[in-house]
Amino acid sequence: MKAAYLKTTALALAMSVATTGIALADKANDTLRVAYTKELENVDSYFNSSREGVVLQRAVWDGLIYRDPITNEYKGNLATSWEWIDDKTLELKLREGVTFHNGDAFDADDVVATVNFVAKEESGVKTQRNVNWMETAEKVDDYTVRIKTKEVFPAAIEFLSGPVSMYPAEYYAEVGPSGMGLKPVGTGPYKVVEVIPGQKFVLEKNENYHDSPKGQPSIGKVEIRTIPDVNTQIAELFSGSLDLIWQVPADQAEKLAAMGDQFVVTNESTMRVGYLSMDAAGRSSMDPNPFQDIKVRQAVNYAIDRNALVDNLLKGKSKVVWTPCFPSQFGCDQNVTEYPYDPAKAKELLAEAGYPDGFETEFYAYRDRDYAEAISSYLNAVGIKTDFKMLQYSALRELNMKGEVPLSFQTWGSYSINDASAMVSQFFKHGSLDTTRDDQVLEWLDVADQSNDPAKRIEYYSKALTRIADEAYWAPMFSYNTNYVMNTDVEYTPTADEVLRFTTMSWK
Amino acid sequence: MALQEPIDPLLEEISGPTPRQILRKRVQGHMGLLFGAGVVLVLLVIAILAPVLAPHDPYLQDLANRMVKPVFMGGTWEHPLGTDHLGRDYLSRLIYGARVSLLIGSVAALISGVIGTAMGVAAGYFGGRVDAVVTFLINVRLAMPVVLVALAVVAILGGSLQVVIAVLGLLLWDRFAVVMRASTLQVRRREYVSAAQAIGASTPRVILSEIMPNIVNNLIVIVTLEMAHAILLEAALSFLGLGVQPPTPSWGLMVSEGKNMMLFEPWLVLIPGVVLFVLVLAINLMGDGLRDVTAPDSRS
Amino acid sequence: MSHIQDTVKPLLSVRGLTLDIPLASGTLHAVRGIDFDLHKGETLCIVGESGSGKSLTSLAVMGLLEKNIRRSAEQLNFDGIDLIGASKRQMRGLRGDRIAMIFQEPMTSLNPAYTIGDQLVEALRLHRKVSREKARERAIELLEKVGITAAASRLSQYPHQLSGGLRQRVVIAMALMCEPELIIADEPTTALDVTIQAQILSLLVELTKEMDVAMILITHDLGVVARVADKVGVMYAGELVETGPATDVFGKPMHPYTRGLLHCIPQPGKTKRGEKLGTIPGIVPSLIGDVQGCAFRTRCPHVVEACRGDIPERGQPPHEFLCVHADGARAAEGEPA
Amino acid sequence: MSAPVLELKNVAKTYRVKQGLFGKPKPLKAVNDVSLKLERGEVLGLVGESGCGKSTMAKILLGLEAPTEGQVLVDGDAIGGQDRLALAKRIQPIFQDPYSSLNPRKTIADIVSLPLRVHSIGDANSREKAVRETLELVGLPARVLNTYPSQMSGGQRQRVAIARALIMRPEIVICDEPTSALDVSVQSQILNLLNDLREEFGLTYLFISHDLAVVEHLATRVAVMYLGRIVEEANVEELFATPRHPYSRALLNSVLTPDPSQGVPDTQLGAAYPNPIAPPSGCHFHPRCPFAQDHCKISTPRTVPTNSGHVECHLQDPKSPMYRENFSV
Amino acid sequence: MLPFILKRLGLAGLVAFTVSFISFSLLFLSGDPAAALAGETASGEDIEAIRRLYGFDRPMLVQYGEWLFQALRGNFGESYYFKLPVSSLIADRLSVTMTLGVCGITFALLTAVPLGVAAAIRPNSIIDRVALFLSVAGQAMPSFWFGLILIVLFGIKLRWLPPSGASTWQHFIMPTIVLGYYAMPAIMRLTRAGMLEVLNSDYIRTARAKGAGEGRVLFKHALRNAIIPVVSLAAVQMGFMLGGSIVVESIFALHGAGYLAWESIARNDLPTVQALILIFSMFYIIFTFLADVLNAWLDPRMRSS
Repeated sequence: MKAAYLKTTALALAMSVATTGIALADKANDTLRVAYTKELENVDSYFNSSREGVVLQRAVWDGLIYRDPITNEYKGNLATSWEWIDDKTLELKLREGVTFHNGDAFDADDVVATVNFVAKEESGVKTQRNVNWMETAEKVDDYTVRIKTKEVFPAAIEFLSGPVSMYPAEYYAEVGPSGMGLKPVGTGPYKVVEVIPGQKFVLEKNENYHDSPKGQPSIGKVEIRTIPDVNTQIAELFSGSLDLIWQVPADQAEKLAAMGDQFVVTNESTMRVGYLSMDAAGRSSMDPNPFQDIKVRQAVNYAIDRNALVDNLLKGKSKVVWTPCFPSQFGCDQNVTEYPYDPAKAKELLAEAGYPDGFETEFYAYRDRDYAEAISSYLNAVGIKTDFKMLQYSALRELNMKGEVPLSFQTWGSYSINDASAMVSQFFKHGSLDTTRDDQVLEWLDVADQSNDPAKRIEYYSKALTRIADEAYWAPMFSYNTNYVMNTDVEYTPTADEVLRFTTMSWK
Repeated sequence: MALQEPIDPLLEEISGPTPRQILRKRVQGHMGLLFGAGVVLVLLVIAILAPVLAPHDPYLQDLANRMVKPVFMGGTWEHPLGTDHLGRDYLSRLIYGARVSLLIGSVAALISGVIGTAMGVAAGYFGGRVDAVVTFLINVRLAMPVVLVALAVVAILGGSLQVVIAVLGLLLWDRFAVVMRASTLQVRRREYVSAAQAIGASTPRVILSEIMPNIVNNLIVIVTLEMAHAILLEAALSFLGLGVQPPTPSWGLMVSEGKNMMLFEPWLVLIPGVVLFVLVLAINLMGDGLRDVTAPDSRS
Repeated sequence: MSHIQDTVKPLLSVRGLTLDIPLASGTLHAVRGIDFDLHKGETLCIVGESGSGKSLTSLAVMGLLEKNIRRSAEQLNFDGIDLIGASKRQMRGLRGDRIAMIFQEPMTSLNPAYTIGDQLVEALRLHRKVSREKARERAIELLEKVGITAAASRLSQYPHQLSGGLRQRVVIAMALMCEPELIIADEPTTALDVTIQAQILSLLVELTKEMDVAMILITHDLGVVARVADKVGVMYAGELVETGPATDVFGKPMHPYTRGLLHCIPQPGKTKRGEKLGTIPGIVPSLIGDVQGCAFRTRCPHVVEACRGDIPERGQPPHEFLCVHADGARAAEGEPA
Repeated sequence: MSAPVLELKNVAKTYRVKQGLFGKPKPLKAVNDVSLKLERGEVLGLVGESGCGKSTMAKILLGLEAPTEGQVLVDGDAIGGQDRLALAKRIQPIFQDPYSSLNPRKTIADIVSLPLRVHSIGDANSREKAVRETLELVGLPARVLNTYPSQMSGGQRQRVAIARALIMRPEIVICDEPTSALDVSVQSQILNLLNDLREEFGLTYLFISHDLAVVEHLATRVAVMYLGRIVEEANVEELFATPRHPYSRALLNSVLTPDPSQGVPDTQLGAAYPNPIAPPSGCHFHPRCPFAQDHCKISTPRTVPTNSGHVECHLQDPKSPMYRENFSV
Repeated sequence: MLPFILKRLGLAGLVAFTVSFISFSLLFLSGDPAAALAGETASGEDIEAIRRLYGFDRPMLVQYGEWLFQALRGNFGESYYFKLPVSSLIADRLSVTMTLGVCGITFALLTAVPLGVAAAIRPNSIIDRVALFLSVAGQAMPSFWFGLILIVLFGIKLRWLPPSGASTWQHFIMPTIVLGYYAMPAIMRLTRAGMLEVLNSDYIRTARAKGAGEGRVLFKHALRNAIIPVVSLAAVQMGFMLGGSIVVESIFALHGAGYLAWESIARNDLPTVQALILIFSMFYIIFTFLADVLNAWLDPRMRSS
């Protein structure tokens, strides 16, 4: 590292002191330069839980199935066809002639090894939910495998087309997750040629990429640097040393868009939903606990001008949301009670609940300080005085599990899984994060989650969602969006699932 | 009874200026001190009178009028310094922010001052084992990376005004201890201390009435410097997102919040940054000035 | 106060040396027109209380005054060189070579960062083209001369490793490195114990006689003056109020101040044990602003109205004094005229 | 005969001194087995070179340092048994440097009245009266009450220090080089004042000085100190007339009287003052003594009584092989 | 000299031990690392399992003892976040921080010492006043703000320097200035004060009385003595600087140890934070130790004792 730095220093000195060393747009070198905001803990997609990791995962590896992000249609990727043999067994036919980046051929052994490894809890896959529905995989022949699920699991196809990607069996057995993190090997459209953990990744086009529904990569090289500060990212964009940045906050994106033809700014919705969670179950130490009173919860719902938040802060393709799930998710019925902005009514309800002068409560958040601040300002306006506390996610989560959080602003991204169970079932089934503990809701959600019948699922999700809204257990706020800013050399249309797809990028 | 005739010509000299007069004269001739103290005083008055002076409620948001430009950049007098990212009046937040900065600075300096002075004076006065322990503690404290430890603790306890003040107060006592120890050592060697001890004065009396008055000038200087230090550190913590929590208007937080739009609306960063700079500059000038005017032998 | 002792040209000739220090509250007339001559091999002691301007006088001769002090003189002549008009370069050439200086504090007048040897050799190598070895030899020779044993091994020692007395010997050796013609010693023994003081003084006297060096010795100690001086200058409030050969000044002190000083000190054998000592009431007047008349008049028992006016020079060279009283009021004190 | 007003019995003070910054601490016997008696009204002059232990003695007598061994008795009572307050009423100090011995932040009235306030004597009015009286006593007018030390000259400050020492009417005053920081013309005023006050109040002085002329003038008895030990003690007349210890003689020799007929004396003290941490063997003085012989290097001299005091020297000890009858050096 | 070094080393070790204990206790209070480890989707049982797996359920002293034992062998455990050994993680990042620290202190010394000397030679002159203003302003300038302003000015408006990253020497210019400027005022003041004091000392007068020229007096006699305390201060500042590089690294997107520290705090990555606190304090301790040795070497009074 030091030697490399010294070398570059010497090189730079040798080249010339006069040139300022700023490289201009790198279309000429066929290298796309992208910024990450977050340091990625491990490139091995099973051992990171961040959006950035998902982006790399989609570029470096392939899943068995592929969901078209625009049509939402499932297509074969490493598998060519699949079929439920019984409620809990899925049989897949694999694509032949696919090779990993290291030259190993892909076959059923790789699928079996991958699934059996990740499904084991001891393997320590970071996001257990992505894999723990699988029991085992078994080889039928070289290009046929069966995956058994633990329970009836209707969302299996969705998961197989998302987070579950296939690893080379021998290589992975040899190097393990940390080796995979440093020298990733997959079948994907791009292969990783350089990893400096947390700092830099360099991807190169996989010339031998199979005939995948992802399409063939066009740009030769992708260089990803971690730049934590958005300003610095924008500064680098200005100075021409970045070609694409994403997750740009709305205000900056707006300004960049206003700069005319210098940059292309695109906005896309994401599945992330922001919401207020209230201690309806009365687990916190507040006494009396106002949130146990439905009138107070309704008051909170009425107190906030969601439209103003969306119009002025989130902007773009964000929408006001009334459900504890993202509207496009399967089963996320939108026909529920809405609480339009009505501060007078909020005050009235508070008075009826016995709080004519409002009350004081702790208010937690872990991200989007400005949104939380704006929300707390609305709450203050109707008399709910907030003691605002911004915590690290893990700290807030810990408090949450202990049930010590009376009121919090949180978000949930559902891992881009287009199914209501990815959100509502996560929070209303009496888990440690359930702040409501409604038995009726639990019952309905159990039915919905464990059925393979779409109509029945819709019916029961709808029941649960209606009750949640009527009881005002949460105050769902809005959905998020993402801004992508590119320089004009780059051609790319982002998708709604907040995943950068290098394969669909090209030079103009 | 007079054994000696009063020697009058000799006493002409006693008409010389009293220490207080000398001090006044030095203060009057010290531009840095006057400027520094003046600015601090003005900001103090502003902080105290914030409810009267602020044109708007600093917490009142108006999402429809976000980041209105200040009047000198084409804004209106409705918001002379514009509004922030939630449409709150920037001038009002700046005025209330003075309260936060001065409060943090003074209370943190007070806490660390009490700790550091007690340790330093004890070490300097008693010497020996007490001194060894205090010196060791000072070394330990100096070896702890302040920003890192403060960040870690604030991250753990959650940022609130009280936590930030307490953390800074508990971390910044080193300079007090070092300087008070050195000053006490110096003063302790003076013969008037021996004289007071020989007279029979108790240890607390010797410390409070003979030593403290002679090191209090150094103490005041360190108080100002540490105040400035605490204000800057709070700003840095807030900037890194682990300081005072919103919606409390702290200047560091304002820089941090404005930072996102720095490239497009630089005034969001410049205004609180400049005010912060001026306050810290003024406190430092005041501290330097106090050191100059109270230095025992700096008769120019 | 001019006197022509003989036809030999003096080594150092000072006429009307005046030093003014501008202060916020006015100009401090620290030294007010003093005259003296010093011949080769002679020792002049300037004695006075603190603030009398004696140290400034010595620094004025060396050209080492602080920048803010204004120096003027009708004549400040060293061996035909006009020191007032001399360039900085010329002064540097003189200092350490032909005029050397010994300071009061042996503890602080040596640079703690360099060895004794380095510091001894420095002056010689600055002024003479000598090899390092030759300079070292000379240093060893001089260290032995000032009574330091194992001189060669001392060269590599640092000042802090020597006691005060030894350091002052090193300083003296340092002053002698270039065989100067004039040594200015500013209170060279004040910081030392009485026993060491005697040793250092006898060393100085011996060396100056042996090497035929002229010396100006500044002190507040009348005992030192009496034992060391050929000539004495008594300084008060920036003026030399009495000058003359040591035997004359001590044998027949003319100025009331000189007599007052001598009465103040208990002298074993002379003063009766336990009896009241003589005093000089009052303190030295402020020299800020215009000083008119005799500065001693505020403390003089023989003050008359005329003391406010111009004060005539009295006495015959070489013993002269400044007083309105022709006999310096000796008669008034019942002393033989 | 009543008990002496001040008596030291085998007093010793040992410090542990670090050699250099990080060396092992070594014992330094600053005061080594000192016995002294002081009768009421006496002035004991304590002389010696710097580092001989004079100031440590002063500190022990003032109760600022506890002796490692031995006893200090005031009017027959051991100091250790008395509390500091009671002791302070009887023993008061006057220090060397009047610029350092007065708290610059206090007015003269505060400084002089401090002993009264510490001992809770009288009320504000009576204290002020006492301060005025005492100031008058030392020749300072009452208008200095509200001035600060920085406004005064050295002599005036030393008068204030004397006033502070006397306001409680102590029996014993420890004068630690009270005039060495003063000009000659002021020194004589202070010496006269001290002498007058002693006569007026029957005070007993321990007068520490390096100036033998001053000691001879003021003292009734003289103790000569060398490396922590009193090597000779005698009446002032006897000591100055017939010094018995070679060191006393060297000290007397080095006094420079303003007599131009005499040259600079030869003290015959060869080497410099030895390092007190590693004192020479045998008689500590032997490396500098012109009379020293091999015996002095080995054998420590005994204390031998003289006409009016005692001396520690082989030359004076009849039992020593070096004894010389009727020898005064 | 050797006993001095050994004693000093022993003391340094004790300081390091105390610091590590304090920081360990602090972080122990930080609540449940198991929850942080488990991630967003873990259930309560998962977290319990992790707690037992990592031994978080044991008493603090036991955990500390084990940590210390491992740390003494160079093993700081595995980062919760990166799943990599903390030691290798930090080793990777330190070079940037060290480069930055060395550049910063060099910049500070190269500006502050000449400025301090110039100011001391002519007190109250224009140079003195400019130097004083720079130092007062320097102390008052929030470094994050200064950094942002530099980026806007030189990175974007003028485009002279790259705004972020660490790939060429140009990338280090702005961070060096921001970091170095932080240490400059103290060094300058100390140099000035030291020179003033030394220039008023007797031995300088002695040197002048020997006929030494002004240059010789200033640089041979004065600076040599005035620089001794500056060495210590520079070492202390260097120690502070490494700890204070957090802000600078986060602004300029330098992936150094400071930035790692900030991120690790945010991620509750305790082993990394703990190791970094220890390593930063070790740096301070080592630098002050080296400064003491250097001082002892520079100052004969200390050398010979």
